[in-house]
Amino acid sequence: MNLDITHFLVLGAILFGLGLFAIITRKNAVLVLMGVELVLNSANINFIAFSKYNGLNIDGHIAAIFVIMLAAIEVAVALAIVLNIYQNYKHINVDEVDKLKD
Amino acid sequence: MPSNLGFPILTWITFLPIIGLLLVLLVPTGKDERNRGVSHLIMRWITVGITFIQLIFAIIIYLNYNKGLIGVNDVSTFQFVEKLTWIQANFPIVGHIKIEYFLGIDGLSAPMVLLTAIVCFVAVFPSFIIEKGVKGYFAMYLLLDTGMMGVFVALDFFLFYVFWELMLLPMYFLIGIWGGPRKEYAAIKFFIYTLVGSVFMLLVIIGLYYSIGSFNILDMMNPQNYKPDSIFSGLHTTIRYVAFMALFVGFAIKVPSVPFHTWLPDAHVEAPTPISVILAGVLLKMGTYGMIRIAFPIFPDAVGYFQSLIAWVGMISIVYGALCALGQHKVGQRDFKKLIAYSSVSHMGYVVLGLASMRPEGVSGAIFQMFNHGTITSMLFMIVGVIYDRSHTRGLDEFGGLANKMPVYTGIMMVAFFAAIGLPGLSGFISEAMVFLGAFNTYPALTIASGLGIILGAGYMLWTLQKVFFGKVPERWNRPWDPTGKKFPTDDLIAREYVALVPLALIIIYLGVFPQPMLDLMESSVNHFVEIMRPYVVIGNFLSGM
Amino acid sequence: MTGDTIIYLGISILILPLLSFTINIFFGKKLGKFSSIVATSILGIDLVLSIAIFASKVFGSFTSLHKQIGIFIFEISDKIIQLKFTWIELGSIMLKVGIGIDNLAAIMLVVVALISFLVHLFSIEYMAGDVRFSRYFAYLGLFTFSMNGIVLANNFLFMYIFWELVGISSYLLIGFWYEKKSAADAGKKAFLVNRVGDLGFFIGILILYFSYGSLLFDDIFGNLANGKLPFDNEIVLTWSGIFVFCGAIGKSAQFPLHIWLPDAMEGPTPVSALIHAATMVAAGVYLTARVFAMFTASALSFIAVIGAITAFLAATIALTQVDFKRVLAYSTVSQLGYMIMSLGVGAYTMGFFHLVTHAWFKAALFLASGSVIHAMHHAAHHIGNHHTDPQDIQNMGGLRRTMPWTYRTFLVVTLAISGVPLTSGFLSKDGILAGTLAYAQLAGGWHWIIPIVGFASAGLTAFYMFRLLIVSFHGNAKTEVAKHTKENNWVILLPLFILSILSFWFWYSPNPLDAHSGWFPKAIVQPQSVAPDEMQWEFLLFENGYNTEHTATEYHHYLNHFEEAVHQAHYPAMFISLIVAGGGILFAFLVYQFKIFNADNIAKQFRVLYNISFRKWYFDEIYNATIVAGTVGFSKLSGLFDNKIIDGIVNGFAWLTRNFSYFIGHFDNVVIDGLVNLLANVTGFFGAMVRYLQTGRVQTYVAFAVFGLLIIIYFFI
Amino acid sequence: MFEVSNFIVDTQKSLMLFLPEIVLLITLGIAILADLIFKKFRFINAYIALVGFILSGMLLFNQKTSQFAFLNSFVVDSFATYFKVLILLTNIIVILMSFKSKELIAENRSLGEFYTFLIGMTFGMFLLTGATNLILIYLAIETMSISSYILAGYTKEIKRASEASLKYVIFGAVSSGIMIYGISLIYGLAGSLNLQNINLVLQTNKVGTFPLLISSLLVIAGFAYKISAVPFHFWTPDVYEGAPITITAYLSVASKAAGFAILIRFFKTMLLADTNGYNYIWTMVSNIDWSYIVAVISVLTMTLGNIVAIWQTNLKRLLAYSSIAHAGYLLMGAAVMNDIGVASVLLYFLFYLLMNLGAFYCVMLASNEIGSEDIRDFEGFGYRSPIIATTFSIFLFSLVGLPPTAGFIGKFYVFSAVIDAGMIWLAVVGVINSVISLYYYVKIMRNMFIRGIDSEKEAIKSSALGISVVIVLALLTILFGIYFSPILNWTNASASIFVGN
Amino acid sequence: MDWIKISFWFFAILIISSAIVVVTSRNIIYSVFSLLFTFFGVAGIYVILNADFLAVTQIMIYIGGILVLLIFGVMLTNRITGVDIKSGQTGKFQLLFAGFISVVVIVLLIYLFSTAKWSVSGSNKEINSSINAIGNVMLTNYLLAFESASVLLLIAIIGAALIARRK
Repeated sequence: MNLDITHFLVLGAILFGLGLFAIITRKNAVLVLMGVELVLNSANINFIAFSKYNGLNIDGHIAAIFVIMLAAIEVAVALAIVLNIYQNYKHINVDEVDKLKD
Repeated sequence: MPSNLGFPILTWITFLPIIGLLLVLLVPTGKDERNRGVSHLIMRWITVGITFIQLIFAIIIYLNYNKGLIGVNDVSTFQFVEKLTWIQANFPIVGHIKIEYFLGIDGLSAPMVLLTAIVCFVAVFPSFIIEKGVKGYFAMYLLLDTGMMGVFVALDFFLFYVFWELMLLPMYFLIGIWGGPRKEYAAIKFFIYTLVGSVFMLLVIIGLYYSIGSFNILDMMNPQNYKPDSIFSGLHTTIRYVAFMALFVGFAIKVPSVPFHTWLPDAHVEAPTPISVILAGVLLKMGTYGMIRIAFPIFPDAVGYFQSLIAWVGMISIVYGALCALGQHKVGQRDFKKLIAYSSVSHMGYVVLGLASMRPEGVSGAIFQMFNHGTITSMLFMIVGVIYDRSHTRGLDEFGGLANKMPVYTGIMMVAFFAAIGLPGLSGFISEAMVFLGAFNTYPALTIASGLGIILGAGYMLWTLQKVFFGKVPERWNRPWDPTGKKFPTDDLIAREYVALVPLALIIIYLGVFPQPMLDLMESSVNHFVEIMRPYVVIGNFLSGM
Repeated sequence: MTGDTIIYLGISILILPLLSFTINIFFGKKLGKFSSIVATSILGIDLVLSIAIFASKVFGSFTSLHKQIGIFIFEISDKIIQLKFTWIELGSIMLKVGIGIDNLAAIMLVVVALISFLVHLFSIEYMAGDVRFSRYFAYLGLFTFSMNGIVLANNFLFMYIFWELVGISSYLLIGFWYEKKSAADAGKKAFLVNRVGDLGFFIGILILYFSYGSLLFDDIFGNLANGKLPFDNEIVLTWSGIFVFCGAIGKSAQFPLHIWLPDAMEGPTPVSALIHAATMVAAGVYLTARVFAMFTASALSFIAVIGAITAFLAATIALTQVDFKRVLAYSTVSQLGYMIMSLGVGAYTMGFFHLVTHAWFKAALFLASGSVIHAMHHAAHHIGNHHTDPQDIQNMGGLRRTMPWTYRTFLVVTLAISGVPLTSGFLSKDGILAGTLAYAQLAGGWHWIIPIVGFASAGLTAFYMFRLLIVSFHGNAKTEVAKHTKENNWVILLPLFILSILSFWFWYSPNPLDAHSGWFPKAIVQPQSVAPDEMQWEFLLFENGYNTEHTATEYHHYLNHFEEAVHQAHYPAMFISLIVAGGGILFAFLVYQFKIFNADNIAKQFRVLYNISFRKWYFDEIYNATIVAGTVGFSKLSGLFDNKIIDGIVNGFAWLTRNFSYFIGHFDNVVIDGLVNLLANVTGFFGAMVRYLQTGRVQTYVAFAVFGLLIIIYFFI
Repeated sequence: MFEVSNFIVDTQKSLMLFLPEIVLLITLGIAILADLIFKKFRFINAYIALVGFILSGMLLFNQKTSQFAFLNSFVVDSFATYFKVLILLTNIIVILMSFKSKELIAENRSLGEFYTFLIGMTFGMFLLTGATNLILIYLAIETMSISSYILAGYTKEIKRASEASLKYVIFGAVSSGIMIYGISLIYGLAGSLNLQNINLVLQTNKVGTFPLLISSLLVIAGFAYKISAVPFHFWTPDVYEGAPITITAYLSVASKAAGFAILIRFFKTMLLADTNGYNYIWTMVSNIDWSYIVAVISVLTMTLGNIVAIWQTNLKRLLAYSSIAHAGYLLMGAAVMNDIGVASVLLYFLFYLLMNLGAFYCVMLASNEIGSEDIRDFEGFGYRSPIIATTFSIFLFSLVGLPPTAGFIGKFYVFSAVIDAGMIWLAVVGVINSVISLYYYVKIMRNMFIRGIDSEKEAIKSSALGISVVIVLALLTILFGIYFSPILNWTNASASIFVGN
Repeated sequence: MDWIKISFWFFAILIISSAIVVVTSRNIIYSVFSLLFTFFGVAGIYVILNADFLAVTQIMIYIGGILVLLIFGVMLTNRITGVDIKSGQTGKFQLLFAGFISVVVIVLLIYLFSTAKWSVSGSNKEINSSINAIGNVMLTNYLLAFESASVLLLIAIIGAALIARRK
C-alpha cells in the first residue's frame, strides 16, 4: 500500500472528528480550546498534503502558517476570556456558564 | 370633460388630516389640571375643524363631479386626477422602475370619499369623551383619516397599498389604548388578521408589477398591457385564479365576510365608540371597495370562475351574521356592540352578494349599501356610545325603558334601527332592495336564502329595541345619569351628540326617499364596470332578452 | 273634477297624515292636548278629500289623456287615473313608480279616511291623560299615511314600501304601552310574523321584476296579457302569485300566520279598531284584489282554501274566549278569511264589498268594546278595584242598563256581523256564500268543502257574537266594577253612531236582500284575468281541467257561467245562511240568556274540543316549540360555533405556532409546562437529546450547529 | 518568480486603492497612542475614530472602482464600497450610542480600547468586503471575530458579558475551524486559494458535485456564523443579550453586513459558471441548486428567528431573534442568485441598518433610565418618554415592514426579487413570517402604550444627543419609506460585483 | 515499507492515540501533555510532506507558545493541589450525541475523499527547503494578508491584555 493523499486526509479527518468531540464533550474551557486546536491542526494537515501532492503548491504552506498564527491568537484571546470567566465564576466549566438562555 | 378644479383637491382632502396631526402635536400639554383641560379643548376643536374642512372639500368634489363619466378602467374619464412621478429609478440591469403618485376618483370611489368625510367628521364628537392621552388619540385619529381617504382616491397600486397599511397602525393604537377590557387581544387580533390579508395582496401587487411594468391599477385592467410570458399574462390561468383568491381573501377579511369575520366582534366590542364608528362606517368598506376597484376588474376571468363562490360567501355572511347577532344569547353577557358588530357582518354580506350579481342594480345597490351601512352603523354605534358614556356598560340585560328616560334619543335611535332592518323610506331599504333585485337575476336561490337575513335582522333588532328601550327602567338607572350635571346636564342627548347623530339621521331619511343623487353619482361607472365584466361572468339576463 | 285634480287630491290625501305625523312628533310636546285637535282636523280634511275623490271617480267619467310634466307622467283613463315617474334610474334600468286611483282605490280611500278620522275622534277622549298622548296621534298619522300609500300604489315597489311602513307603524301602535312586556312582545311578534309573509311577498316581487324589469302593475299585467310568463314557465306564474299572496297572509292574519292578530289586542283599543279591524288587516285583502288579475286558477284555489281554513279556525277559537277584545280579534280573523275565500272563489266584487261593510261594523264593535273597557276601567278606578280585568267578559254583565247607547250601537253591528237581513253584513255575506256555492257547483268534488265551511262559520259567528253580547250586556252585573260603569260622553259615542248607521243596508242597495241591485257591483267589476287561457279558472267548468278540444273562445264564458250560477245560488244561499245564523243566535240565547243549556256542562262534555278552541288550536305553542325554538337553537349553535370552532381553529393555529416555536425554539426553560409533553411527541433519541441539552450551554450549540449542518448536507446530496 | 517591477507597480496601484483602509490603520495607530497619552480625556478615541471614519468614508467615494489590488487578492468595486459605507455608518451611529451608554461609562473603566477595537474590527470588515482570496477571507473574519469577542466581553466585570464573550469565542472558534477545514478542501479541489482562479478551475474541470457541495457548505458555515443564519445562529441570542448594548447593535448590523458581503461575493466570484458575458441572472457551476439551498436556509432562519422571538421578554434578546429573522429575509434576496436579488439585499440592508440601530438606540436610552431591558418594565414607557417611545415604535413598524416606513420598501424589493425569480413559495413563506413577526414587535408597543397608561411613574428625561439621533434615524426611516429613488439608484449601481474579465 | 511509510504510520498512530487521550482523559494535565504529542506528531507529518518550515513553525508556535499558554490556563484556573484538576463528568446523551456527530463527520469526509477529484499535478518536484518559496509568496501574493496579520496580532495582544488584566 503506497502512501497517497488519502492517507493524510483521513488522518486529518479523524483529527477533525476528535477535535469536534472534544469541543462538544469536555467541560473544562481549556480542554474545549484544545479541541479547537485539533480541528485547526487537521485543516493544516490537509493544506500541507494538498500542497505536497499538487507539485508543492506553496499556497498551502502559506495557509498553514496563517492558520497556526491565528490559532495562537485565538488561544491567547480565548484564554484571556477564560481567565475572566474564572474571575467572575471561580470555575471554568463551560456547561455551568449558562445564565444566558431562553 | 373630467372635472378638474385647477387645484389638487384630492391631495388636499387626503393630506389635510396630516396637517391637523402636526397641529395637534404642537399643542402643548398643560401641566396642571386646568391647562390640560384647555389644551384638550384646543386639540378637539382642531380635529373638528380639520375634518369639517375635509367635509367641505368632499362636498366641493361632489358638486363638481361630472356624473356622466365612466371611469373604472378608462383613465381619461377619471376626475380630479393628479398624476406625478413619485419614484423613478434606473436599473442598469432590468430597465427602470416607476411608481406614480396617481389620484383620481370615479363613480365607484366618489360615494366612498363622501362617506369617509362624513363619518370622520361626525365621529369626532363622540371622541370628546376621551380623557386620557388626548393628544395621541387625535393624532392617531387624523392619521387614520388620511389612510382611509387615501385608499379611496389612490389609483396606483403601490400607493393604494401604502395607504391601506397606513391605517392599520393608528387603528391598532386606537383600539389598544382607548379600548375596553380586552383591548389588547382585540387590537392584536385586528392587526394580525388584516395584515395576513394584506401581505398576500403585496405578493399579488409584485406579480402584477412584473406582468405589466407599472403599478397603475387602470393599466392592470387591460389584458393587452400584460407582457407575454409574464406571471399573469393570459386568461384563465391557475396563477391568476390563485392571485385573485389572494386578493379576494385579503379584502374579504376586511369586509369581513364569513369565515374571516371573527376579528370584527372583538374589535368592535373593545374599541371606543368613535373608533367603532369609523371601523364600521369606513374601514369595512375598504374591503368591498378593494374588490370592486381592484380584484374584480383586474381578474375578471377569475371572477367568472369564482362568481358563485363569491355569491355564496355573501349569502352565508348575511345569514350567519344575523344568526350570530341573534345568538348573543347568554343572559347577562349580551353585549350591545357585539350585536351590532355581527349585524355589520350581515349587512356587508349584502354588498358582497350584490357585487357577485354583476348586474347594474346589484352593483349599484352594493355601493349604495356601502354608503348606507356606513351612515346607519355609524349611528348605531354612536347610539350605543351614548348610553355607554352614561352608564359605563353595554350589557343589553342591564337596560330597559330608556324610551321614557330618553325620549329624543329613542326617537333618533329608531331611525337607525329601522334603517338597519331595511324599513322602506330609509336608505337601507333602497340599497338592500337593489341588491336583491340584482342578485335575484343571477342567483335566485341564494337570494331567497338571503331573504332569511331580513327576517332575522328584524328579529334581533326589535328584540334589542324592546330590551333596551321598552319595558321598565331598572332600579339602578332611576337616578339621573350624572347627578352632578357636569358632563350630562340632561338625561337625554346633549348638544354634541345631536351634532353627530342628527345629520346622519337626515342623510338616512333623505336617501331613503330620494336615492337618485347618490345613484347618479355611481351610475355611469357601475354600468361601465358591468360592461367590463360582462364577457367573463354570468349575468342573469332575462331582461336583456326582452 | 278632472283627472289632474284627482291626482293632486290623491297626493294631498297621502301627504296630509304625514304632515300630522311630523307636526306631532316634533311639536307634540309643545302642543299638548292640542295635538289631538290638530291631528283630527287634518284627518277631517283628509276625509273630505277622500269623499270628493270617491264621488267623482266612482260616479263620474274621464276622458283618456296622456301627458308629461317634468318627470311626471299623467295617464288618465276612465278606468284608472295614474301618475308615474322614474324613481331610480341606472342607465337602461329604470324603476318606475307612481300612484293610481281606480274605483277600488277610491272606495278604499274613504274607508281608511273615515275610520281613521273616527278613531282619531274617539281617541281624544279615550287616550286623554296618557303620557305619550301626542306621540300616539303621531303614530296614527304615520299609520294612515302608510295605509293610504298602499291604497294608492300602482306598483309593487310602493306597495311593498308602504306595506313595510304599515308594519312598522302597527308595531309602534301595538307596542304603544311598551312598559308592559306583553305589549312590547305583541308588537314584536306582529312585526316578525308579518316579516315572514313579507319575505314571500318580496320573493314574488323579485320574480316579477326579474321577468319584466318593471314593477308597475300596468307593465306586469300588460306583459302577462301578451303571453310573457315569468321564467317562461306557467308554474312560476302560479308560484309568483302565491308568493305575493304570502304578503296578504301575513298582513291579513290568514292561516298559518294568524297568530299575531289576537296578541295585537295589547294595543290601545282604538288602534285595534283602526288597524286590526278595518284597515291594516284589510290591506292583505286589498292586495289580493289589486293583483287579482295575475292569479292562476291554482293560485286562486290555494287562496280560497287558505281563506276557508282561516274563517273556520278563527270562528271556533272565538267560541270560548273570554277576553272582550280577543273574541273580536278572532272574529276579525274569521271575517278576513271570508273575504280571502271570496276572492279565491272568484266572488271578487262580494269579497271586496265585505271588506267595506266589515270595516264599518268591526270598527264599531271595537270602538264599542273600547267604550266598555273605558267605562270598566274608570269604574274600577273609581271604586279602587285594581284586580278586576276590565276586558274579561266574565266580569261584566248588565251593561245594557248602565251603558244604553253603547249597547244599542253594539246590538246593531252585532246583527250586521251575524248576517241578519236589513244590515250591510247580510248583503255582503250572502253574496260571498252565494259565490262559494256557485263555485262549488261549477267545480264540484272537494270544492264543496268551501261553502260548507263558509256556512258553518256563519253559524258560529252568529253564536259567538251573541254570546259576547249576552254575557257582557245582558243579565246582572257580575262584579262591582260592572255595576259602577257609566255611559261615556259624546266624543266616544259619536263614532259609534256613525258607524252603526253605516251598517244598514240602504247605503249600498235599495233591495235589502240583494246587493246586486246596488251601485257597488257596478263600481267594482271583476278584472279580466291576464293569466294564459289555460291557466284561468275556466278549467273548473270541465272536470278534467283544460281540454284541448275546446277552442279558446269558449273559455271566456266562465264569468257568464259563474254569474249565472251565483244568481241561481243566491236564494239557496240566503236561506241556508238565514237558518244557520238564526240557529246560532237562538242557541246563544238558549245557553246564555235563558240558561237552558249549561255552558259549563257543554264545555265539560266536549272537553277536548273546548280545549282546542280555548287554546287556539295550540298554534302559539307549536310555533314556539318548532320555529322559534329552532331558530333560537340554531342561532345559539352558530354563536357557539363562532366562539368555539372558528376562533378555536384560529387560536389553534396560534397555539400550534407557539408550541412549534417551543420545539424548535429549543433552549427554553426546562421547567415550562407543556414543553415536556410536546417534546414527548418528538421522536425518540433526538427529542430526548433536545430536552437534555437545552440549557443554554455553548457546547450544545456547537453540537446542534454541526448537526444542523449535517442535516442540510443530508438533504442536499 | 515575479517581475519585481510589475510587482512594485501593482503595489503602488494597490496602495492607492487601499487608501480608506490605510486611513483606518493610521487612525488605529493614533488611537492606541492617544489612549496611552491622554488618559484623562475619556472620549478622545471616540473623536479620533469619528474623524478617521469620516475621512475614510470620504476616500471611499473618490475611489476608482472595479479594480483588483494586491495581485488579485483584493478587489475594489461598488459592491464592496456600498458595504463599507454601511459599516462606516454603523460605526458612527454606534459611537454616538456609546456616548450615552451607562453600561459602558462606568467608574474606573477606560473606554480608549473600546474605540480601538471598533476601528480594528472595521478594518477587518473592510478587508472582508473586498477579499477574494480564501486565506485573506479567513484572516479578515478572524480579525473581526477577535475584536468582537473582546468587545462583547468589554464590560468584563459583568457576569453576563463575560459569559457572552466565552460563548462567542468558543462558537466562533469552532465555526472558523469548520470554515478553514472547508477552505482546505477547496484548496485541494482547485489547487488555489484565489477565488478567481478557483472559479476558472471549477469552470473547466469537473471536480465532482459532492465534494464541491460539502467544501463550499463548510466555508459558508463560517459566513453563516457571521450573519447568524440557521444552524449557526445559536450564539446570537446569548451574545446579544450579554454584550453591552452598543456592541449588540454593532454586531447585529456591521458584522452581518460584512458577512453578507462575503457570502454574496463568494457565490458570485467562485461559483459562477460563466464570468464572461453574463447577464444579470447567474448561472452556477456544476449542477448544485445553490439558490434552493440558500432559500431553505433562509426559510429556516427567518422562521426560527420569528417564532422564538415571540417568547422573549428581554428586549435585547428579542431584537437578537429579530435580527436572526432579518438575516432570513436578507438571505431570501441572496437566494435569488441574480443581480436584482443582490440589489434588493443592498437596499434592505441600508434600511435594516437604520431601523435596527434606531431600535437598539431606543432600547439603550430607555434601559439607561429604567435600568432593565425586560419588556415588562417598559409598561407605560410611552407616557414616561413619548418621544423615544414613538420613535421606537416607528423603528418597530419598520422592522415589521409596514408602509410608509423604509422597512416596507426593503421587504417590498426583496419580495419583488424573489417573485421575479419565480420563487413564489419563498415569497409566501416570507410574508407569513412578516405576519408572525408583527406579533412580537407589537408586543413591545403594547407594553409601551397600551399597558400602564395609568401608571404614575415619573417622566423620563433623556439626553438631547440621544433624542436627536433617534429622531434623525426615525425621520430617515420614514423618508426612505416615502421617497427612495436615490437609494434605489445607488443600490442598483452597486449591485454588480466585479469578477474580472 | 520504506521509512516514509513507517514514519507516517508511526506519526499517525501517535497523533490519533494522543488525541484520543486529549479528548477522553479525565485529568486535565494528562490531556495537555497528550496534546504535546499530537502537535509533535503533526510536525512529523509535515516533515514527511516536505514542509520543513512548517514543521519547525509547528513545534515553535504550537509547542513553544500555544501549549505553554494552555498549561498556564490550566494552572491559573485550577487549584494547584490537584484535587479539582479533573474535568467534570459529561452526560451520557451528550457523549453519545457528540460521538455520533463526530463519527458521521469522519465518515462523511472519508466518503468525500473517495469521490473527490483532487487537483493533483504529476510533477512531484523535490526541493530541499520551502522557505524560499514561502518567503517569496508571503511578501508578494500574500502581502496584504501578511500585513493585516500584524494588525490582527496587535489587536489580539491589546485585547488579551485588556480582558485578562485584573481589576
